[in-house]
Amino acid sequence: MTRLRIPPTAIFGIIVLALFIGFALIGPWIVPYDPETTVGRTWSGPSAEFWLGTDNIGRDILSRVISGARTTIGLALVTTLLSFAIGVSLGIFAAVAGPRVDAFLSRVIDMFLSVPVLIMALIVLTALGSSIPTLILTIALLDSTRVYLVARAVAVDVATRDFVDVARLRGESLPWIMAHEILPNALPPLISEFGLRFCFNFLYVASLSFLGLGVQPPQADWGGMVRENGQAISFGILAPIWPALAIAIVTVAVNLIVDWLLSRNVRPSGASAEL
Amino acid sequence: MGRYIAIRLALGLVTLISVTVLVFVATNLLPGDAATEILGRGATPETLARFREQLGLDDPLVLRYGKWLWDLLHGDLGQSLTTQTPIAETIWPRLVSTLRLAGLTALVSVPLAIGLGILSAAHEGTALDRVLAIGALAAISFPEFFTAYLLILVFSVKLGWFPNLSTIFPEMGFWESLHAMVLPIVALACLVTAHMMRMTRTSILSVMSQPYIEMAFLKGVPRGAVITRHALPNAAAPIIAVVAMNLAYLVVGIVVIEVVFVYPGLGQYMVDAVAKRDIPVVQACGLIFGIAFIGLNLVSDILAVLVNPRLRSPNRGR
Amino acid sequence: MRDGNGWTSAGLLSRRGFLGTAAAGALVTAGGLWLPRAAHAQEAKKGGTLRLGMEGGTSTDSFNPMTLSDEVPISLCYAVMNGLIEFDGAGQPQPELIESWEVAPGAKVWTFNIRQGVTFSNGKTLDAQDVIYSINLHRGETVSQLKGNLEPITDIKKITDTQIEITLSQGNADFVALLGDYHLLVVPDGHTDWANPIGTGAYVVESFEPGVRAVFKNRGDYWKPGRGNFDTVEIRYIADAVARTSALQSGQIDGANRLDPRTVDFLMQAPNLHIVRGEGTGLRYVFCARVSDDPYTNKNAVLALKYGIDRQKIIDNVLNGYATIGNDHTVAPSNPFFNADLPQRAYDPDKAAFHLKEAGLTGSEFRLTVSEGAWVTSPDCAQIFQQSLEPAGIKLELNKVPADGYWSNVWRVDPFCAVIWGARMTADESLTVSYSTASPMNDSNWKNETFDKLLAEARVELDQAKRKEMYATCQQLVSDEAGHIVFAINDTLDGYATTVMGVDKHPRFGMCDLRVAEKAWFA
Amino acid sequence: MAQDPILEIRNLRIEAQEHVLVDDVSLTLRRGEVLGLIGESGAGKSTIALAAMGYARAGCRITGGEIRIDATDLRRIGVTGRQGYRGVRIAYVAQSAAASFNPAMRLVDQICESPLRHRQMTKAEAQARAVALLGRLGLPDPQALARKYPHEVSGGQLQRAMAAMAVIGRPDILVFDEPTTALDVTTQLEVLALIKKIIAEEHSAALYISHDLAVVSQLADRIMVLRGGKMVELGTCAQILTAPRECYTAALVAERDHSQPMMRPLPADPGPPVLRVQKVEAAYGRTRVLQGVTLDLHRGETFAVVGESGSGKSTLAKVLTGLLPPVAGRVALDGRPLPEGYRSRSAEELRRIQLIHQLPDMSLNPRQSIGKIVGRPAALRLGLKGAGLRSRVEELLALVGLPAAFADRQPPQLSGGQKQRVAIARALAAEPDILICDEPTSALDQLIADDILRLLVRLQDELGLSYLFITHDLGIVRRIAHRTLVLLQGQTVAVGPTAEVFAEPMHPYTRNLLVSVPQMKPGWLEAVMAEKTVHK
Repeated sequence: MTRLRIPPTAIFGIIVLALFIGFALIGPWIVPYDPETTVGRTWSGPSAEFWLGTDNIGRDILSRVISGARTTIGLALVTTLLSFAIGVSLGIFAAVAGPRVDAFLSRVIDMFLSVPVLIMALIVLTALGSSIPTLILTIALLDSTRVYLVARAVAVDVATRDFVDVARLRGESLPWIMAHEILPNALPPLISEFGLRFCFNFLYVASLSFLGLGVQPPQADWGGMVRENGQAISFGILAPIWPALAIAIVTVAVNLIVDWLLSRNVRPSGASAEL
Repeated sequence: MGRYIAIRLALGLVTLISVTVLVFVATNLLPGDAATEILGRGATPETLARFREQLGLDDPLVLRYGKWLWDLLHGDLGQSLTTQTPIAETIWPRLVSTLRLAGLTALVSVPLAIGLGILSAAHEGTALDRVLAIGALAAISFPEFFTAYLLILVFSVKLGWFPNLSTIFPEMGFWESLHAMVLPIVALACLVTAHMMRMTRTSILSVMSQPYIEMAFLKGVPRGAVITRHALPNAAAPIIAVVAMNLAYLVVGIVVIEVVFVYPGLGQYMVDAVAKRDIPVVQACGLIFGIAFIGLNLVSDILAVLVNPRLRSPNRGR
Repeated sequence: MRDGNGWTSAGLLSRRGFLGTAAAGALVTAGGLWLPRAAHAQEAKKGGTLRLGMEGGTSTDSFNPMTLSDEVPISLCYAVMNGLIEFDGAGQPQPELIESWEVAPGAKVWTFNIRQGVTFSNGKTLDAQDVIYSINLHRGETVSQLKGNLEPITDIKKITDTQIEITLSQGNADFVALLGDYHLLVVPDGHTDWANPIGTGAYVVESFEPGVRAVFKNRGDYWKPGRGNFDTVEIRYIADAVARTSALQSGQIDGANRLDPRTVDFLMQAPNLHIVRGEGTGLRYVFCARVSDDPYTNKNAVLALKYGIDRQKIIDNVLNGYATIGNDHTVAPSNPFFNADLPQRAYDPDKAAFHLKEAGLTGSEFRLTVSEGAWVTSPDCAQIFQQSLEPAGIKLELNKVPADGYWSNVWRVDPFCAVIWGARMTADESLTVSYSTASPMNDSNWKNETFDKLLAEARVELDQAKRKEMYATCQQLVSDEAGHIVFAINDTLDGYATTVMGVDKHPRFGMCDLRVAEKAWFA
Repeated sequence: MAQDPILEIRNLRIEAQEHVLVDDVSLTLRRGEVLGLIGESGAGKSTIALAAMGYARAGCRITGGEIRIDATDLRRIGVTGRQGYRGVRIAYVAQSAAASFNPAMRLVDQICESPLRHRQMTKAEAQARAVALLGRLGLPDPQALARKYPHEVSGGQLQRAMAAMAVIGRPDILVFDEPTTALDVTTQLEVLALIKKIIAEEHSAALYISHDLAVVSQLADRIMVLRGGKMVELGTCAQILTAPRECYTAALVAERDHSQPMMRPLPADPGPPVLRVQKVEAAYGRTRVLQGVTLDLHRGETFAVVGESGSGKSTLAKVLTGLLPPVAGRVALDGRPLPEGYRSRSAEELRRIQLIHQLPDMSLNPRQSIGKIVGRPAALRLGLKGAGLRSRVEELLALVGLPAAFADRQPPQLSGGQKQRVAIARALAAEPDILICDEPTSALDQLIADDILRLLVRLQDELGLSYLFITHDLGIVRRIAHRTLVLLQGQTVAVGPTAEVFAEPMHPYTRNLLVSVPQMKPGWLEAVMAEKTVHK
């Protein structure tokens, strides 16, 4: 392990993420107001009293952004992990289980991909009812199809390497090959994909609230907050900006860190020659 | 090649059918039906029963699907349950507008994305690269409707440069229509550009360490030419795939943008149909979306083969 | 955006049902309803293109009067068709295609004279047969949402080409108001092609794309003097509130409905706009507890909730003050039969706690189902409800569900959920539809013989005072015992460019009773 | 005609992030002169060659010294300045032509790219010259060939096309970076001859990089021996070969001389064959790659399968391991027929036949620890765990001459030779009877390769293993193989005891193979070429 020089961008990312994770952990104890009760006028602007102003029913936005960190980040994290668990295992399976399985799975995934998200969401949610677990499951399922595409592409490439043949000849089981031979080598691109997907899933919550779904009130989640207050922006009210910014900052932070982690053990590509 | 296309087309057809089945079953699984949704709260059991009978909703599922498929094979999309008008008529203008918006957005965002991707690949690890990356992330991390609202606030309400109602009417001239569509195009471009740009960058970088790139440098080829002439063609396949995926998204997934900019496309049409359980309409939309998605994938795969001589030639390297 | 579906099918809208004259059996002649009124004395100018942006319609709309559901399709129909009766600004039924009427004592047999010299857009002249056909569309073998309300009609007789006689199973002094229902649109005898409507209205359809827009051309020499002033009327579907207001601000449309109360103040500051506000004429916002299910079978439980809701705070924070406080029944304050003596139920945590204790439910949790499908801000209202219950030690769990299919999945299914009720033009209808044992829409399952009996008597009672008394008692009963927590009646909020004249609030609907196309004109 | 050097490098120093790649190397090159750079991988040969063009690979920096072409120092004239020199004054011929041609461009376009870019000639001229060159380089139907894409052309032809690409701009200096290493011996011979011809005809100077002293000795006037980025010795070709000053050079010279075989002789009666292959035929899709191959492998025996690329020798390995079920023929293990596909083989059968790949980089999972790689078969087959497993791993590592500490390292931290040892250890972990070695040394430097061979022979003695040894290097065959089978396009041209196979009368193909093995005597190349032309 050589001494690691952390680039400024990554440092920024780490600080931001630490901050918000801090919020997620100790949020309830540091919020200036109860994030779930009305404490002021509707949509009053930033003031000494309410640093970020109040929301659509007069709750303190700062408090809601802070306390929303737990729900939002937690939700996105669990969802993404789940969707990767599904998508990656299927994708790798398709890559190693032979052309027939591959073709079949890929067609099935195609099918699900070509059904509009709205319909799929409605199906799953009417099938399972709408609650946090179902929300997570729905988003995870919808997302896993896209993860599958990436995972498969990478895995197919890895599966052609000799050491996979060696493992086969050793008589290893398919799951073992998937877990020990393919997965570790498919990891880097998957991690960078994870960075993106993780952040997309913040937004999924918001876009599903288009169906009137999402985190149950009065709980705060950033996507939902942007939606509840969204219309205010058309009159220059800043209320929806703050949760939106929170999402943006975390997105950038996470990906900066991911990029750094990946760039560490990768030698510079030819692009940087001759510079 | 021809054989390959034929096989893919056949597979696509199978997928398409299964999509319609899925959509059909799914929408029928949803509680309530056209009768309850149209008659609403005032409905009495007997009016419901009568209405269902009128709409033919009391036939068994299989029969209804079969009939739908049969009509489809005879080029008939059927009638809307709610308006009792032939779907083909109503859906056509919607389809046109959706394709128009998607097409124009693609026209803007694809070259932009690839250009920026090349740019940041060429300046890997520099400040420019970072700025582009962060900008892209920021762009996609705003909820689409919110990006749209911001655009409306600035360019429509405050500056008054562009209308926020983007509906295109026959009486509008070309430039007027274009002018009306600027905001939704920008909003959508924000959504899709980032993804394509990132992919362009990564796949270019992935080939940049190839010996033939070094060879090009050693032949005295300038940097820009090395990337565009030598790297890009070999990095094309994944880029094409991602572009196709985003185009599909532009056709299928832009309900929110349609609503906010009052751009009556297929998305909104389908949402309404689902809400009213107007299953033939939902089916029609599902079908179109399916075709769009599968078609685009097919095209991208074929393109990927065409840009790669190694795949183009019949005997694949082993 | 989605509350359309909610109240829509709430069949009967009729406010001031009682007609002194009708009771006296005298003849009512055409009032000068549509002559420009003092309110806007200046002469209506002709010409111009009116562009409206409206919420409350979908791409599945049609001109079929039997399935009319929401504000946009109703507006569309009123542009090309006329009703039998029109309500004036005070909610009085006034002649439209029915020019005058007589009623026999007992209010069972009604004779109506059809207006003469009115022609349909297809050239045909209006006669009794058309009217009978148009009414019968909603009777017998029909899918009409109005069917239930026309059940009392036992017979419609054509007397002459311009006169019909309608017989009711039991008397109804408000029958004329019933004929004012927006479903009752007149089309030529035998017309069934709802894609191509034919009516006696001021305009004809030039183009109609459901969910996008409808364009109407003026037919010329409209039979209502001073009405139907625009050359062209363009009604565009704009579901998104932001899109609507932005378009209005930037002058892309001349009028918009259903403005968001929370942002309407900003619009009021805009010099180029004027906002028309109809106080307490909009929707009744209700949290409906079904008294046939536990724990709501216990009167005290319901009372606890009724006392535990901070109505004013909801009105202030969610509705930004643009609403009238509700008193747990659906009769509008402006209704002459409104029980003003019934004390307004105020927010009182102690009383709430007390009733909860009485009910022996202390510490138990209630579960309220809300959705943007009920009305967009219902989750917000519910959250403040939840907050205001805390001091009373009442726990309320909120269950937010998809808007999709709300009225078939949740309403009448979930024991405690958000519901909206549309304006009713008569006290009788308000109470009958929502609370009578017989009503299929009695969603709180509240059944009370005294109430039913009073209601039936009141319907045929011709003595003003007595009648008022009866309705007062009814409201008392409902307010105390029924499962409706009617905490607010919202204001209709419409915005117009200042150039649009002749627009005024209306007790039934916004947008000039959805007739802005025929009522307004450009300065 | 000795005049000032056209290329002069002074005190060159090149660094990567952590370490120094090239340290204080100086050299000069005169017109018409060929300077050979020789050394093992990591000696810095290629780095110097690239530096001669003012180019440093990503992650490397030229931190010191001068690189003068004529008077100008390439380090001082900036990127665009250098671009002006490349392809015009100095050109490059890379090791793997297959990888160094852009798969998405036609050959002619790539060959002409440099002169067009530097406006040396018009498109027409350039293309004409390109075709002419291809012809001069002895490529059949140059017109058609020029229009082809790289993947449609054989490796040898590509290497010639690359030479054409280098000389098309009439450069003064040519840099050859192991131009023949990736080629079969016979092809290598021809390409070498051509290179020599070109250098003479174009009257240009050349830097010739190779790890193979024999090859270099055929071309170079002077030879520079490098090790670890430093110059070991610089001298004339003859002096280096005959009177090396440094012992490292001496080792390099000595290692090339394989008179004495390494392997033990077989017992007179080897008993029944462990592995019996009868009339095996294999195909990819429609194309036949193996036709009726028959051989017996006895216990303790090394059976070499020799052939050039495309002869189907690797396919044979695939068939025997069950990765590619044969279309015809039988394979028997101890007389019992062996199921065709590996899926249908028993654990026992799988255990007894192990495969060692050509490229350890590909055959070792870069993300697993050496301990896991080596231990896994033992754990799987013999159910070893914990300390037992650990000690077994260390045992195996010791067996292949690796320290126990390696168990915790990862493949990327190992050198090529060490990786191959790990691969062998992994194969041994299954306690097999038969090792199928698919060119296990061809990717390694000579000295390392020899160590591996010695290791294999030693293991054979200790464990009585049988080897099926697949290679193209006849040198190796003669040193370790008891019996040999020569493959040509999937068909057996000769089989028998190694000595017999390589003794007259020989099959012409076998002879061709044999004579093509470079030898470390000056003038050998000309001699062979002359003889060949006689035979034709």
